[in-house]
Amino acid sequence: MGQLNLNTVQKFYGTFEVLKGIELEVKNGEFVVFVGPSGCGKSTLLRMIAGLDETSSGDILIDGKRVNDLPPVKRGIAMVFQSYALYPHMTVFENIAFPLRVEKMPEEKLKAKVEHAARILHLDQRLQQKPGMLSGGQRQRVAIGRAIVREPKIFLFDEPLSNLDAALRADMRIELAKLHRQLQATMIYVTHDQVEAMTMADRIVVLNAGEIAQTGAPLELYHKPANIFVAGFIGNPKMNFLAVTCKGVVDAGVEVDYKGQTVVVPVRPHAGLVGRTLTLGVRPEHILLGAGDLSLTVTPTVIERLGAHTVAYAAIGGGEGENYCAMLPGTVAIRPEEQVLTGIRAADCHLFDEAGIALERRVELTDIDMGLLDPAAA
Amino acid sequence: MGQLNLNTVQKFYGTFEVLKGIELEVKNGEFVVFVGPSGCGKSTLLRMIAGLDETSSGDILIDGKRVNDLPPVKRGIAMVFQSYALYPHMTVFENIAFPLRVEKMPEEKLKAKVEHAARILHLDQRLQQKPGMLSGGQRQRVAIGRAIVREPKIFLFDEPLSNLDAALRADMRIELAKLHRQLQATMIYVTHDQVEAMTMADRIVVLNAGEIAQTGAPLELYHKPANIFVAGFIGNPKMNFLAVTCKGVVDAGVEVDYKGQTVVVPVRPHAGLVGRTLTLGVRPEHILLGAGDLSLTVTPTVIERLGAHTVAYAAIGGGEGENYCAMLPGTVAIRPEEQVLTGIRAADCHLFDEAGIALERRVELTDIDMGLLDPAAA
Amino acid sequence: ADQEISFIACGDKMQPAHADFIKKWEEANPGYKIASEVVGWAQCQDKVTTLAAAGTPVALAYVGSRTLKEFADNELIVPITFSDAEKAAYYPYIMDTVTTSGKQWGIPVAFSTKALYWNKELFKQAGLDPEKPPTTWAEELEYAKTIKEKTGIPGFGVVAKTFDNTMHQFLHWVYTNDGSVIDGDGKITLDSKQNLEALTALKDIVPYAEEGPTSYEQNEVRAIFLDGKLGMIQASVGAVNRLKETKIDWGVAALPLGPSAKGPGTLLITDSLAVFSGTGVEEKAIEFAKFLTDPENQPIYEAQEGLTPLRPGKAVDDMVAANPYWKPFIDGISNGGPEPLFLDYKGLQNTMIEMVQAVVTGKAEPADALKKAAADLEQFK
Amino acid sequence: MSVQRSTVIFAWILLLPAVLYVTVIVAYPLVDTFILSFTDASLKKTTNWVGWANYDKIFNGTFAEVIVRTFVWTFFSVSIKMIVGVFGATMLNAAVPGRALFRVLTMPPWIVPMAIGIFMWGWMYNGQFGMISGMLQNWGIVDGPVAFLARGSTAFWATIITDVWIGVPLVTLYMLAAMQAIPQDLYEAAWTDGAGRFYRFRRITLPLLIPSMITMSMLSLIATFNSFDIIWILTQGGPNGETTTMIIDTYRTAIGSKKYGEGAARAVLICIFLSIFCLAYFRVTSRLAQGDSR
Amino acid sequence: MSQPAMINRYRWYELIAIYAGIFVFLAFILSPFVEGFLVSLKPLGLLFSSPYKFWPENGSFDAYRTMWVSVPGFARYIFNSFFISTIVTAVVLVLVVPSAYAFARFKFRGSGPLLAAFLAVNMFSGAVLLIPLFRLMRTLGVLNTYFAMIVPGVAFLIPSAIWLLRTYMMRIPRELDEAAFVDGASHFYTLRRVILPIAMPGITVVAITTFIGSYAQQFIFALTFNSKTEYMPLPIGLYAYFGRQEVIWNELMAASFVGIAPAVILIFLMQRYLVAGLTAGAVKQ
Ligand SMILES: Nc1ncnc2c1ncn2[C@@H]1O[C@H](COP(=O)(O)OP(=O)(O)OP(=O)(O)O)[C@@H](O)[C@H]1O
Ligand SMILES: Nc1ncnc2c1ncn2[C@@H]1O[C@H](COP(=O)(O)OP(=O)(O)OP(=O)(O)O)[C@@H](O)[C@H]1O
Ligand SMILES: [Mg+2]
Ligand SMILES: [Mg+2]
Repeated sequence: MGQLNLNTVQKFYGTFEVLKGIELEVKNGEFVVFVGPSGCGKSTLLRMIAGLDETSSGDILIDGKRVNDLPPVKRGIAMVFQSYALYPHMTVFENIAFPLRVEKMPEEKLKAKVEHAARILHLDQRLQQKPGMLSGGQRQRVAIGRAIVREPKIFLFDEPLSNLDAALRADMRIELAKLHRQLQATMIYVTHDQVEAMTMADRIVVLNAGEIAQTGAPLELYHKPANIFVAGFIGNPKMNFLAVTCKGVVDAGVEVDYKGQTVVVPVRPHAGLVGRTLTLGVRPEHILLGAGDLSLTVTPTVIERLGAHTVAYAAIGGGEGENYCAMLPGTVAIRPEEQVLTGIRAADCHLFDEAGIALERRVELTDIDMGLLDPAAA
Repeated sequence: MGQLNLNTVQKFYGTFEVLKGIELEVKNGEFVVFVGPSGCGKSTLLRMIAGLDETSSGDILIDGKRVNDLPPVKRGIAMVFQSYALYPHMTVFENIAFPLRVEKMPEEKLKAKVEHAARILHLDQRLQQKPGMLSGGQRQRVAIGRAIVREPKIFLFDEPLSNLDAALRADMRIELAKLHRQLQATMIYVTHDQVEAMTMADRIVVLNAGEIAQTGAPLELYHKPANIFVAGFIGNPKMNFLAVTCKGVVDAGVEVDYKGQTVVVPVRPHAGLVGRTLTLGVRPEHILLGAGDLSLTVTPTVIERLGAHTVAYAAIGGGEGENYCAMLPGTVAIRPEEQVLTGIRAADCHLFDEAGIALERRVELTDIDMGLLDPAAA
Repeated sequence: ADQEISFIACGDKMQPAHADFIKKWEEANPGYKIASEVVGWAQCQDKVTTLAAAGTPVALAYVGSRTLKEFADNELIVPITFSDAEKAAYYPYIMDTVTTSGKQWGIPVAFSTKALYWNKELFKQAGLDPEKPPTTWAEELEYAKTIKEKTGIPGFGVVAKTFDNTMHQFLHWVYTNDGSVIDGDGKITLDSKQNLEALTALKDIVPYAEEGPTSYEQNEVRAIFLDGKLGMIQASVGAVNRLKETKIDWGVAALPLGPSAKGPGTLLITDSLAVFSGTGVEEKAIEFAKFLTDPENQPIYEAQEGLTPLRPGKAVDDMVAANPYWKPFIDGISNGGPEPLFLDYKGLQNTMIEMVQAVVTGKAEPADALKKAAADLEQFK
Repeated sequence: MSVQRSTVIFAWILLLPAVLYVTVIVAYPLVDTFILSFTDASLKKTTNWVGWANYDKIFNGTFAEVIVRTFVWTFFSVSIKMIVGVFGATMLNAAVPGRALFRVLTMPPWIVPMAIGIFMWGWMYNGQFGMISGMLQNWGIVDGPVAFLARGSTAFWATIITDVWIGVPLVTLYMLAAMQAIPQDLYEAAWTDGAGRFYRFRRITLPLLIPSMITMSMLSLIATFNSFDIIWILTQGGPNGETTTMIIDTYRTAIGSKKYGEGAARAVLICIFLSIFCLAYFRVTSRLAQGDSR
Repeated sequence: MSQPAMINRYRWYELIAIYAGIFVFLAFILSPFVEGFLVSLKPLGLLFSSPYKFWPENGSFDAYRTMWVSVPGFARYIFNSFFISTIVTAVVLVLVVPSAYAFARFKFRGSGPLLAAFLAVNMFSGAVLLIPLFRLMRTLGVLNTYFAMIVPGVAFLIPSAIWLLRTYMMRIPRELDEAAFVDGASHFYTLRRVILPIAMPGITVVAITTFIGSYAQQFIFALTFNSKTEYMPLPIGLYAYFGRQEVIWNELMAASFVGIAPAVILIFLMQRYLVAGLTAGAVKQ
């Protein structure tokens, strides 16, 4: 069992409110990822759940029991630190065995457990080495091994992959996902890497300045961001934003005007939108070459060719620097400083009001397998 | 002017040969990126060019002059360190001004120069702060500023972005590319991040264990890797490799057999290939859903949904772990543990002989703007 | 410029008397200047030696007479001639303390003798006659035992710390039993019947001495006595002034005598002014030193410092008349013995201390300790 | 090549002042001492070459006993210093109110002139008037006065304790610094795994302090081996020579008895012993460094 | 509001244990000072009295007044100690900073043995070298001047200062030197403009330890190489309370407390830098 509830959890450092009344429920066996910009309070929240930092107000419940005043070990959690926090003077075996030694587990049982964990993590060959002799990925696995052997109800990870290089990170991502399937334990994972968040989470919690900006399944956040912050934060390269004016509300959605072009965005309208300035968002990967429902002629300043994609950056009216980005598949024949026509499909657009709140999209469901959007139905 | 030649440059540490006779010519104004796995000698080579490490044998020529015995400043190079190496006790202004102070430049001229550099790098507002108060990206720019003011012939960068998070890295990438255009200086850039290499380089030098594996424009490396090492190293996720048998040589290319399916790969054949075991390579992004020239039914074990793409990993015959990876566009309705049919187009395939040397591909030129392949023609 | 005569005095500051004399002498001897330096007791000797060893001796220095032989043997100091009249003016044996191989090597400047102090109050408490101090070792031992047993307070102060006066205190026993350490011909006479008796007596009295004698030197033992926690001690006249500040009812008498004694005895310790060679002002230094210690000036200094007088005379008689407690200190002189002169006096000192400590702590029997020490002494002559 | 050479030259330029200084002021007297050890130098104006005689004499005398005693004394002093220092550092490292003040209060033994500190201990050890004996009597633990410096057995330990006292502030300070260099997350990880305070100390703090402890104990060993003032002021090597260490014996020979030649030979021996120690130390640490390369 | 991290939250019995531990430790450190202080309060006549009483009867601060009279030059001695230590510290820093940098940064033949040789200096105690040193001082013509105490003092404080500072400097990233080198800065310019400012915390610690080392411990050199009262440092001043026959214990102790007060105040003011500097450059881990 590893069910977690946070009830209006607050955290103050002095008078500075780092966390502003977090409400969250994590189901048993769920893989929840906390994302958010640097300094938004991810680590603080994780450390509070772990019991390393104190909770200023609000309750933390694990399996329905209030644990605010319990030390970490009594909460049934295990934590994997960003720095791994391996004991440099102990062998891999002793590092993994540490929690069991603390419990004074009989030698034989301990050995079996450690070896079992090592096998899962492909560390069997390394048990007698010291952490200093391991590669980053191996160290990471030792840190996980130390968490596994305790068989905790909840695993906490604080940016565990941030020290690794890209290739290793991709490998570790896959291994962690498999581990989760294998152990069926609740996992809470902090990262600022979106790829990690998108690929591993059952549910993503987006934090912004100490508040939850949105909670939802990865693709829900991708396709239906609740506000402009989440829309900009999820997705790489970042979503493009254009200032548009609301012309009117029609059956199919909201009709907006961008520099004389009119387009109907299929979103659920509010009352009293007409005439107001809205923000239209579109992801770089949804920009097409050639005309679309909305067409923009831009002069790319920087073109990045990644082989599989070509990413073009351009500056369009207002704002400094490149604020328009298109990610086109394969190798495309565009050149810097040469005008090119790009198009946007109305169905790919997001619309946000002045407060940054999204108007709910009527997503073309043919595009998404709804079963995937709702993990419970899977 | 900033033209660089390396003539059979070797480096020994003790008896260990770190660099094995490197031959390279860098043209004036070129942006050359060194990539390669960790420990292959990238930093060593860069430090030898800079004059920080001694050259064991061979000549380093800058603008035709042998500089082996000159100190860095006399070589007309500037270097940006991975750790930035900012002086923590000096303000941003003083950090940037440091090389000029060394030259004893008159205060007024110095001030003008530093301010000019700061403006280019958008650091005008930060000149009086200390490095400790800056964000990673700003620090990076200060380090570049320090290099710019000297107006060197050649810039050397050693993994300058590796300490930054993904978003900042993308921004800095663009800024560096613009800077290169602006200054028209020769730049040599070490990284192990492929996206950086692909997007910024005029030419990429792939190093492997102290030797140059291939030199070429980014897309040339992507489309026509000279050997299996480069093929696997360039591109993310990594290229898939399948063991095939050569059936025969036909006009259109080489006919190979993979588990009973026959496909003709459009490559220039060698003599005496028939009957030998070759390696067929195909990039994940070229794998299609449904049948192709070569069809594989696989059971994905891990599926990563990134919103813009769906990446599926599967294990196919031989080898441990997932050795087959497909990157499919958008959100695709596939599920783990459910069989799916994937196809490969013959034109997307690469073929390598037993020694790992590529058979030259007859690339479908309609796919690639050849002008882009050859920067000189652009 | 003036010729400088460097002068190292020991103590914390220049004695007012000496400061006066220096001024007077400088006035009488224009062209000469006394450059005096005062060095603390603990380091005085070492500093003088270091300077001499390094080849920059001082002209004149205040040293313990026991070091003279060593200095003389190494030709670091010059001999000093005394006229017979000058010699005769001193108490007997005083010249002996500065004489080796027939020459005098220093000018005596300070003199001390020892006597027995006893605590009348403790004697009373122990049922002893408070006005009757012991006169023999046997009595001394018996009284000490009685005091210890009756009052629980140690009866006698034994000095046995690793410190120079441990040897001095043992020599009290030696010289009150007609013993000696070395004879005039340089023969070691330590291993004798008299000295065995002395060492045995010391050993016998230890059980009635303060706890842990090996951790107390002379002044510390005196402090215990001043605190009323000791029945008897052997000490110099300096204790008198301190006793006057306490409420203790005390008496002082000549040191008790051993079985082989031929008469009263005490240890004679002198300090001398030594003149170092190689300074170019040796003559003047001698002149100055004699001036400091001449019969006119010396008593003024002695009075200020509370020292035993070097020379008999009317002044001394007057002093004894005025302060009867002086009597045992003066009387002892006639049968006293000098600190033995050895080439390596530190070696002598260490050997003697080791011997005393071995006996006091019960590590060795007196006879064995004596034999071993006598053998060891041979190398230090 | 030339770049390389210029750095080497620069390095030597930087070193030159200190090297010259130490050479002139210390190395010269050292060499002098070494030469002296083969002569019969004394107060005499002339000295003669005596070859190995001085060394012969040392080993034929009671010196072997002194050597053993010196080792034992040094061993206990250094060990206790390290134990007390680590203990003190641990206490001062605890996040409790007042620790800044407590840290300052650790320093005085280091600041006070050594001789004065020793005199204060002399008072403490005094049987009749001292604090320890006095308190023990007041509390009725002992009957009569106890003179700690009167017997070899107690004096030996008393001098060690005083040496420990003088050395502890610096050890504590270094150990405190070393402790603070241990990353906090190691403790948090262990705590999360349920390790209690003592367990954390035993399994994490102590092992990670070992390299610092080795360095510190070597520096402390050199100082302790040469510790002179303490024994000299408290016991002068007595009683019965039971606190005589090599340096005391050397001083007694060279400065006391003015046998400069024999004294120099003893000083050279001390240096040789210490060098062997330090060599062994470098071996051990380099092996340790290889062991867990970080 | 800011509370210690949870891990440092102590239960009541842990707090008691910690404070008890600190008490025991400080009791050991400070009890001689308590004894010394009590001695300084007692009138000389009552110093030696038993049975032992912890609180002095008739205790008074008289000794703190009379000590100035008994040794009139005492203030001067304190000043001298301060003066000598300041110069010694300055000279040590001037010599040690470049050497520590050289040892920390440059690998050249002989650097290891040379470093060891510096350590070896501490293997000979000053006392043994006294006579050769005396001859040397005389040759240099510095006897009976402040230099007589400064010159040897510096020499014996150099080794540990080098060791300490070297370990500190090894923690400064090498890239900083290299960056300056690439920019054309000479080695010396780099040292002055880059390394020195960054190493300041470490230098502060070395300065403090050197100062203390010199302030309190320069006895033997002062005694042997200097005869001029006006140049004598504090320890000699303290020895002056050893009277001709008697030690004026209460004044000696009072003077000791007065004498070390300046250094204690210094430590108190600097303690933050001391621990911080040591932490950053702790003895090689
Ligand atoms: N001990 C502290 N005292 C005061 N403020 C603190 C403390 N620890 C953290 N903070 C502040 O709390 C905020 C949240 O910090 P936290 O470490 O949780 O951020 P984060 O989301 O983990 O960021 P990152 O992605 O950079 O790790 C930050 O603004 C930080 O400055
Ligand atoms: N001072 C040295 N002594 C001995 N070997 C060295 C030294 N410096 C580097 N090497 C070795 O030289 C090889 C190349 O090192 P280099 O730092 O150039 O690699 P790199 O390509 O920059 O790797 P990375 O991507 O990890 O920075 C490595 O195998 C390394 O172990
Ligand atoms: Mg964080
Ligand atoms: Mg590198």
